[in-house]
Amino acid sequence: MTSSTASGRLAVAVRLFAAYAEAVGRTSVEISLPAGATVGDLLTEFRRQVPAAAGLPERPLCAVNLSHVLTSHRLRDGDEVAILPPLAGG
Amino acid sequence: MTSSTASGRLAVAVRLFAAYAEAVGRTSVEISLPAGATVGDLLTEFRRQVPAAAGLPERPLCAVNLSHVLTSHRLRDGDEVAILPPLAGG
Amino acid sequence: MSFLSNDPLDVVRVMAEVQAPERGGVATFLGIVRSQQQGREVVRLDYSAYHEMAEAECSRVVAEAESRWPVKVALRHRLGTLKVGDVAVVVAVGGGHREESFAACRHVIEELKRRVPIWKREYFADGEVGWVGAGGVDGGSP
Amino acid sequence: MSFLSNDPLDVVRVMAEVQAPERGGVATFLGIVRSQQQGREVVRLDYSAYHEMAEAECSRVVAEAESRWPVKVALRHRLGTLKVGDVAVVVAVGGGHREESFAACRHVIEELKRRVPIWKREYFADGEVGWVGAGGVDGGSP
Repeated sequence: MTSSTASGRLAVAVRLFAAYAEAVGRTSVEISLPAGATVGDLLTEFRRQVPAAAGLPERPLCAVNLSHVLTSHRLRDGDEVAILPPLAGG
Repeated sequence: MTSSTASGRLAVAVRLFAAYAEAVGRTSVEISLPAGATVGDLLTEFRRQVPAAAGLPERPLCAVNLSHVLTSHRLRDGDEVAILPPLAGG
Repeated sequence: MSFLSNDPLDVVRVMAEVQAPERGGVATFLGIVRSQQQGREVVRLDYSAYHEMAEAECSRVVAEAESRWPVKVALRHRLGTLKVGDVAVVVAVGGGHREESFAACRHVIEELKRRVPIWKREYFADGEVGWVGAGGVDGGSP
Repeated sequence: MSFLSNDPLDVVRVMAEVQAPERGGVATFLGIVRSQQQGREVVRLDYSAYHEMAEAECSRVVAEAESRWPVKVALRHRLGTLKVGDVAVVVAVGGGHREESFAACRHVIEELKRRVPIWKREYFADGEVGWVGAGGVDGGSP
């Protein structure tokens, strides 16, 4: 994971699962964002950099460091962000 | 079981269980009643004939022919009446 | 089929009775002999029943649940001497949806306690023995 | 201890984990692979998960239930390929009183479905394959 706080930016690892991993064709993508970026900002940047992500819903379920978060959640350098397809356990 | 409808009376078998059988010292008593008697009438007559039943509650749980009934239930000749201690299954 | 048994209850078998490919949710309740009753230590219990009526009433409780919800119900109550930790009652309900299975399972155990003529005698660690009772009002039930 | 397993779930063992002399009521829920989904015949399912988060979220769901009710909870979810009739999830709850056991059991299965990142792919008899999804709203959960 690239650490880039010095440059006023942050790097996060985006993880994809199940239907979304299949749609995007990848299970992980590294994304660089300006400091202070939120999960919502990440989603926008992710769609810009990864055209195959266009088919994902506007506001998918997201988790940061293994916990559910809202899209307003502020990211920190090194965070693991997961974009989660509709859950189907049980 | 004595059949006595001809005489305008009816006979029922009273069954006792658990704490009540222990209190009364019997598990079954045959009681003769006037035709048209209810479970309430039976309880009165039962207490009269069986002094050991004095300790039973005023209005115990009763069943006739394997179904719960109210004390207003009218008896028929040959009925099996059970006086049930508080239930404790489960 | 009998709802009452003097032998240890086979929980797995009772649960299997309600499982089927169209039933995705199985809710089960086990009633187990507790070590404490109102703060007193219990050593063992003796369960007894008005057999014929208990069988009939269990049958009615199950039929009512199966007509109220689209489920299959299995019910078994043990009689005789049980020690702490023994399973006294098993209710298993299989349904297409968990809401129904939970609702029916809860209903059956409540109705069993309310309606089925079973009694229990507690043997305490201090040597005392007593019948357990929960009330006993007019003509009672349904 | 792991909440996820690729091996068949041992229901009896999971139930045994929550039994104790002071817990008189054990409520259990089994989620079983159904033969039909929205009227279509299912042949098998593949369950997958975001493992680390699913374990963490299961742990939180269990801890929350155990702090809200005086109960012990055991939870296990299977992953991998399951066929019709296989047990996908087991929730077992042991408590002093059945109200608590039922309430906590119901709560845990609802929260699992709502929060734990597990996905399932259905393989239908007609050859079609599809991901199962129940929604997917903003940032979602708790």
